[in-house]
Amino acid sequence: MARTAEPLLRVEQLETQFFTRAGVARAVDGVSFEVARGEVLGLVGESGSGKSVTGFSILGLVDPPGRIVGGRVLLEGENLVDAGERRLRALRGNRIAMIFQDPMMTLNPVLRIDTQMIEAVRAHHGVDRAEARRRARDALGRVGIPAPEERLSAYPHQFSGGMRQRVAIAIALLNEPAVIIADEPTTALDVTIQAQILYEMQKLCGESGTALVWITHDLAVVSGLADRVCVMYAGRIVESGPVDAVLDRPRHPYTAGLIGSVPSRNRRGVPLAQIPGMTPSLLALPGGCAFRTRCPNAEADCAAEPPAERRPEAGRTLRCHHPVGEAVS
Amino acid sequence: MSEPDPGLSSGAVVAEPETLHAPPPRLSSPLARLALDFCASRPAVAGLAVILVVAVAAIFAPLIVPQNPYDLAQLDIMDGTLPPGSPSYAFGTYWLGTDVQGRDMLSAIVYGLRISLLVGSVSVAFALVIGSAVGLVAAFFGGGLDSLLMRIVDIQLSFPAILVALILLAIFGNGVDKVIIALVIVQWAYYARAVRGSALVERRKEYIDAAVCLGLGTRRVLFGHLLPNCLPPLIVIATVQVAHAVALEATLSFLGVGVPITEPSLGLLIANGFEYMMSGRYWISFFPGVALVVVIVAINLVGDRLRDLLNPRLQR
Amino acid sequence: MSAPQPLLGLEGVSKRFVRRLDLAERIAARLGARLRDQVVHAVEEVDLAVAEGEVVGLVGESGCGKSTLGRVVAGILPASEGRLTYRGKDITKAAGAEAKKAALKIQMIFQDPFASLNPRLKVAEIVGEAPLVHGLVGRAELADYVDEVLTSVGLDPSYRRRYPHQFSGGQRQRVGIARALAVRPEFLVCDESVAALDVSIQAQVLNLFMELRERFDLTYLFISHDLGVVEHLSDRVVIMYLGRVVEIAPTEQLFAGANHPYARALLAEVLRIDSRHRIFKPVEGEIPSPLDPPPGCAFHPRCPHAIGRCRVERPLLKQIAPGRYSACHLNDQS
Amino acid sequence: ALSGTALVGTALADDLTIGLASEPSALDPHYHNLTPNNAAWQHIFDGLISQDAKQRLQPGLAVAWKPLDATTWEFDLRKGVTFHDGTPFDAEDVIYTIRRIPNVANSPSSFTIYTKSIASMEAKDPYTLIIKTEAPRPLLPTELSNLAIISKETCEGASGGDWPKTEDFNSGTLAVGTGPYKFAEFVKGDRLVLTRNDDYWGGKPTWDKVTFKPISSDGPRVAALLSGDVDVIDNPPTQDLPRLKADKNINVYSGLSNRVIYLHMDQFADDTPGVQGTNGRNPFKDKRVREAVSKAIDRKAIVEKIMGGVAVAAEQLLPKGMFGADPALEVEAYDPAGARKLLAEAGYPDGFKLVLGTPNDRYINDEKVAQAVAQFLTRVGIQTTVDASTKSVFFKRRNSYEFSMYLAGWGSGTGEMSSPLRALVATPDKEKGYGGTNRGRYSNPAVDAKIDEALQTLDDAGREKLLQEASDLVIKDYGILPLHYEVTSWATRKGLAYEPRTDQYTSAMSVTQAQ
Amino acid sequence: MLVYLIRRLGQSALVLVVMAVLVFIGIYAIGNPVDVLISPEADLAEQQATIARLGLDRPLWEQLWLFLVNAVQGDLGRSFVHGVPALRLILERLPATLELALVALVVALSVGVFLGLWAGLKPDALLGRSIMTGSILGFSLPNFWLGLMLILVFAVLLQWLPAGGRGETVDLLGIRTSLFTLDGLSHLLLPAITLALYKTSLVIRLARAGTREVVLQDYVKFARAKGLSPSRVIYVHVLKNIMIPVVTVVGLELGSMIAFAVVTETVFAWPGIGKLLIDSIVNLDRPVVVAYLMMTVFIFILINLAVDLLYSLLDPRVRLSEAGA
Ligand SMILES: Nc1ncnc2c1ncn2[C@@H]1O[C@H](COP(=O)(O)OP(=O)(O)OP(=O)(O)O)[C@@H](O)[C@H]1O
Ligand SMILES: Nc1ncnc2c1ncn2[C@@H]1O[C@H](COP(=O)(O)OP(=O)(O)OP(=O)(O)O)[C@@H](O)[C@H]1O
Ligand SMILES: [Mg+2]
Ligand SMILES: [Mg+2]
Ligand code: NI
Repeated sequence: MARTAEPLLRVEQLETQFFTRAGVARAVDGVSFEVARGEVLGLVGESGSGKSVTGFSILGLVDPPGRIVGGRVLLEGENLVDAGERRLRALRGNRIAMIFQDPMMTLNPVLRIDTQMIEAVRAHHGVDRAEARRRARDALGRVGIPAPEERLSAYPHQFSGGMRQRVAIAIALLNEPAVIIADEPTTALDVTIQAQILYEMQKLCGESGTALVWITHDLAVVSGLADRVCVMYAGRIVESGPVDAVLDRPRHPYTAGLIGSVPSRNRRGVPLAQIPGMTPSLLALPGGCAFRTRCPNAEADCAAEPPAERRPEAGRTLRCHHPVGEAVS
Repeated sequence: MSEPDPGLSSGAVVAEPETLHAPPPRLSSPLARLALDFCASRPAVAGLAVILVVAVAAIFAPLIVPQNPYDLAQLDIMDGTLPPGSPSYAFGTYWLGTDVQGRDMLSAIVYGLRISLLVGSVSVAFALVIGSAVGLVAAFFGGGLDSLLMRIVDIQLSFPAILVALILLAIFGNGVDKVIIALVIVQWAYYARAVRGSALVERRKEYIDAAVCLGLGTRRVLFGHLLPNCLPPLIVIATVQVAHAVALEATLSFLGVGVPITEPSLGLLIANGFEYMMSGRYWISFFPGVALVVVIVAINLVGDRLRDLLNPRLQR
Repeated sequence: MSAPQPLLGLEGVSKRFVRRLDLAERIAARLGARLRDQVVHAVEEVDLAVAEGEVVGLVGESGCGKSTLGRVVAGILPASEGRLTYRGKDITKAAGAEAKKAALKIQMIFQDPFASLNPRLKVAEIVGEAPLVHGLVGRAELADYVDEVLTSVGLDPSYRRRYPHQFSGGQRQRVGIARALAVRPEFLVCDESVAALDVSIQAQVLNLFMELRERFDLTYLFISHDLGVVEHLSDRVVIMYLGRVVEIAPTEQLFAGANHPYARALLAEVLRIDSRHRIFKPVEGEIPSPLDPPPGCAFHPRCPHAIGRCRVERPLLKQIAPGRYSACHLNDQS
Repeated sequence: ALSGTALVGTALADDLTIGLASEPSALDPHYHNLTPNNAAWQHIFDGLISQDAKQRLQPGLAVAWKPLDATTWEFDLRKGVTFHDGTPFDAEDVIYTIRRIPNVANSPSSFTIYTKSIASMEAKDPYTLIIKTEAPRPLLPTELSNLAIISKETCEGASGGDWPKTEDFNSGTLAVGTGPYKFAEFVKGDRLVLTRNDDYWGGKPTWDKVTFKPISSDGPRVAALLSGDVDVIDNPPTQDLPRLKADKNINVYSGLSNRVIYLHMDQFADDTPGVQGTNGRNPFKDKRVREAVSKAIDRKAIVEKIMGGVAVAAEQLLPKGMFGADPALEVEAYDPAGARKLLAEAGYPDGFKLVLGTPNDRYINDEKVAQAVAQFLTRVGIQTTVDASTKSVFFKRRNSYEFSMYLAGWGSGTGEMSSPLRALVATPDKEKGYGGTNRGRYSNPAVDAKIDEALQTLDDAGREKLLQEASDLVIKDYGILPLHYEVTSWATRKGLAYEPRTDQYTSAMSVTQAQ
Repeated sequence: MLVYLIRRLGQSALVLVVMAVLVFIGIYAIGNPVDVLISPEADLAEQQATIARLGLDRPLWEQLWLFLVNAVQGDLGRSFVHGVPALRLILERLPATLELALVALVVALSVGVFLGLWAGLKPDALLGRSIMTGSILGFSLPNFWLGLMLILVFAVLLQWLPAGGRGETVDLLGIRTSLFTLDGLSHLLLPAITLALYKTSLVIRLARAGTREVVLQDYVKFARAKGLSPSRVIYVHVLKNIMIPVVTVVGLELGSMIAFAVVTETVFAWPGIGKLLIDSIVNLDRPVVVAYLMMTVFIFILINLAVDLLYSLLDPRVRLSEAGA
């Protein structure tokens, strides 16, 4: 929760597009945010809003037909978008690591855990196998896997989902990265297991000061874990700010709608607030503000031009012509 | 071989992202969509065109070609082994030459295609029906019946088609009908296994549960819901199998255990002509060979495209 | 909630999945290999009564047998043991025409919006097939009937000629609901019916469920692992652990304070949007395999309060207060 | 090793590689009475008497022989001959050989047919052998020429049991003869290698080393010759002959064989299976129909087009010039009009339907010839379909009289006329061993009588006359319809010559360096 | 493992018996081998004697029973034609066929996996598409036709390679092989290519399909996210995964390669068991045909066993003890 002046990771006007047969999908469209040492940034949004692509873009892992078409990704001051593949490879898994959603799929099923861990160490550090293996064992221990020495020579399928996610986290932590991007790592897990993972992450990042970008569609997870939150809709960050501020006083109608549609104790039995319509296809976004077709506050000017980013208060950003709680013109 | 680790599949029920958007309402019926996607591949369309042309030519062979090569009265050995383009007394020209019996090669090829395609498609059709019935029953009822049927399939498949066909035909003797029977015997098990495989997958899907829950009868569930959804992989196999069957028939005829010499299929034409290959009378063997290869390639091109289109794992 | 006759009654319902040894394995077993029939105790001795008009939430972690129980209730799977009654009638083996009719009154809404619709049928066929087969409507009125059902779940009747792939997840879920509603059920088993949907869509579908309940006097067995959803919707909550019911309580009471240690742990882990910057303190361990559940109380290996008795004796589901049941030895102590 | 290719031919000129269409099934000379086997053993072993390229009898291990009376023969044996292993040859070896013949285990086709007339044998001295037969046996010398003489000293007890085993011949241990070449290596399906026997009694053999390679497919066999893999091939496919002849690097040698290809017709059953449209009559019992069939077939066209000119139209069952062939008979002229007329006379103006049986892997172009025959018959109104099957199936069906007309061939093992007559047209008679292959069940007492008489006649001239008369009777009665005599061909690379043999044997002894 | 063995053995024994009985009866139905074998000059008595000598005079069931009893003791009978034990005959020829099949397999695997991987990594590139189209062609060319064309071009027209037969062999541990002589290899080349082409196409498609599927998997992306080099990702993470289907299918195809050698051996006059089979069928040499089939089944069983073992090595998710679970 300590915030220093220089952010570890700064994303500026990132734009990633998919050039498909059906047209160009602007999966990430001018996304900017920054994460400081030891900070946890929550990136929320519904399915298809571009969260994962943002994560992949930061690591330079966007595959054709996708391409980063603009913006900068500054990791400790170095622009990753311009860095060559070789440089990126040196940074990936070393200074910046990523964890994926599906624990069943992130580990190669035919390679032993130690192989997959040792190669991650040796890709970045010229240590011998024994040393790499020792580090791997320590990492497993740190994420709370009992009997790490024995588990090292197991295959992924011999682990449960939660355990596998721990292994993935251990791999991400192996080289003590500055930033970890976690793409919905607990979505596929049970409540009790999710809590275990969140616990480990919180502890480890707190200890090492690793900055964490936590991608999720679950506002509750963000509220429990993150310091700051960015809300994405159709490839853009529509609102961002400290968790308390955004969740308690949402300014964007979409954020407000999202919060309203979460079933909770105080609204038992009452119909939930619902956002009408559905997430638009990225290939056929409405002009102007992408949310206007579902927005209760929408007016003529919403169709005219996309709202620019503004800073309604310190530490918050907002993209909306008619935010919640502002007098209707 | 065991089925995939159940632990793997159970956790992986995660929605794919793009499906949660409203897909643009395009062509409605799955068939129309398939047709449109199919046409996106030029080789496949070319293949289909070839198949259609060949099929039409084969069906209407008597109307198209100048000679009935199976009618001995129309042959004259004095016209034997004439090179392509030689004049014929009976009709215009032997465009592709003649074989040793004085058969017009063009006519012989078209009639041969007829036999090849007949053998291919009929054997596949029978094998398909038998195999899918067995596979469906095995998958749906499971248990001992399933084990029994699948053991039979295993045994059948543990023997290479060519050997089984060879032995069968050695026993049966030559004949189109016998070739078809032999091909059905060597092929049905593929379908049984394929149908069972996909039926097992489909059966676990919730729409089958829904149908059961709605009280629809077993037969309805089996044939109305389960079978249609097991068909796509089957179509692919069937298409490719036709090519396979044509090639197998040709091979068997080449080895001398296929169709009778008086009604030569493409394979037999090639076999007969091969003896003349070295002596420079290439046309007796070469043209049927080209025809055979073209047909098989065309079928495979179509099958390949269908495989791409119908394979859910590659659908993106 | 003590109606004289429950709409649905479950008495000692168990469901086991048995994989018997085949011939080769039996021979191997003879020869001394350690092989035996594998039995998954998916659902064990569940007693439950659901009153008419009630919404019962069924929660538990993955693999604890929620779906299996739901399927048994919906008649998709036969129970291995125990009795199911509907309006007092035994429907365990839906043999007679009447039992079949009763079984039809219980319908199921599924989790996967993709796999639960037959991709080869148009919406009109998906919705209209069963009512036609069962003679609920004639062929002539079918089209109108389908339109009516579609409208009632909030779908435009003009969608009737479309195929499932042309819908979004939320819309498909509505088609699934329409399919169930078309046979005029009284009881809906909803198995994770909103789990695969986005929050905003999930809210739409949840609202639809509540609306339909009012309109058609439906009774729900609502299966979910999302306690928030269950809390929002249900009157009573049933908590399962490893195939067994560990606690049944009215929603308010449960969320005010659960009795069973597992239920308590589960509730503690629920993340809420209003609980910021939490320090997580998770339950240790994972759910054991249903292939060989621990003896005694199945939760004892993970339970912080476990006593010696928990290890050997299985606690029974006992009433601890009116309408509240719990299966924990600790209740006997105080 | 390969012999030299055509390019380096002269450098290794003393090695010879021969591509065989069919390989011997064993090197045991008494195991299987089959052309490839017999051809093979001729290299390693000698017979008591040998047959030259025209199958005339020549002195072999016996320098002379003569009948002492009707049932007694005396043979003078060659002196100073040794087997390859050095053991000397004498009369005991011949007696041992003949006694072994019935004792070859598992023999699929035994040589006993050549020895069963022998009643007793006696070595008057080591080089004089007396053989007594049960009845007069003019063909005894011919029959004995089919037996390879093995060494008693070498073979006796060599295989443990009473008689030497076939395996030991195949492995080479007992493949020890007096012949021009010695066994070197035998790999079934792959090669048979022989080396020169420098001590051969008949003079130094031409080749240092002879390798036989079985290449059963026609195309590859020709290709192997063209590419220089082999120096000689047998049975080059007829369709390739024009090309091979045109190739200046290749020589082709052809010679008439003793094999006739014929059509046989069911002349026995009333309700014959392969004929339809005759109201249940068997048309072939009518000589006019048989004659019509004969006239309908253009034998010259078949020889020309199907056989590629490499055959000779046949007028009887053995080519003219061979012992017992009637020089007066002529090839039936092609006369479709006459055939139609005869058919009408016989009561079949619209012809009938006929199934023509033929093997498809037995004789040169057998199936194609049958098709051509069918074509000709169809043209005169006998609508004919060809029913071709592999030889095994064909023989089974033929032997159970499933065909009303079939195509087959007959090679005269003895090289004279009694062989085809006895087998093909004599009335079937188990006792006398007549009509073994007469599956048309033709029966003509006059013919039978002539054959009987001939087989009692030791006097060659008298016997030949009787055989010629018998042949004449059969042919004029259209009891069997000869089509053509096969011509056997060999192709060699340039620089080699091959002397064709009527018995169709492929032999290294027939290959000589061309001048 | 025990279960697995029992299952395999049981099944194999069943296949063997069923096959033996069927073929036995089948060949009995075709005809009498004596008709083919015996000299036409032989008279009836002689024929009878031969039939008795070969044991063909006994009733079928008795022959069958005798055969089965002997077979259990490892005696598959003697060839009617060659007079030697059928098994020995087959074992003599087997190395040639195995050599051919193995070389073809190696060609198919190495070329196929390489091209398939390539095409799978760049599915839309021109080369990738060409590889696929080429593989369809390879799929489609009937074995015998391809062989004929190769002979025509390379042996007859160009005269670069021999048209058939097996070249010079050397003894290696008592087995003849032509792998170590230039002449042997030159004879081996064309038949091996003929036999390999179909399987190469198969492997290309398997490898390509596998690659396309695997590269989309999260674990590949995760491997890249770890900062691994592309070659490590491709040759360790991707390759190992695609080898699973490739090995399974190709292993089983080795069996069918041995079977298809029947055609190739006929075309190229390769002295292997395939040609022996054809000859034996033609000659109704029943012991050899039955023994051949038994042998093939046996080889199949061995191959299956090897493939299963390899499979469980490659794919740790499959343990033999669980096979069939
Ligand atoms: N390979 C691709 N080709 C074309 N479009 C793509 C591709 N990958 C992603 N997209 C598009 O980019 C958009 C953003 O996808 P992304 O995976 O980032 O969503 P997300 O927010 O992570 O969703 P989820 O919560 O489901 O993971 C989607 O609309 C998707 O259709
Ligand atoms: N058809 C089946 N055969 C064998 N075992 C089964 C079958 N169906 C379910 N099971 C097992 O029964 C147990 C309970 O499964 P069930 O699907 O009811 O769990 P669940 O509570 O619905 O889990 P989830 O939350 O993951 O849906 C699991 O261990 C499962 O593996
Ligand atoms: Mg994502
Ligand atoms: Mg479930
Ligand atoms: Ni195949």
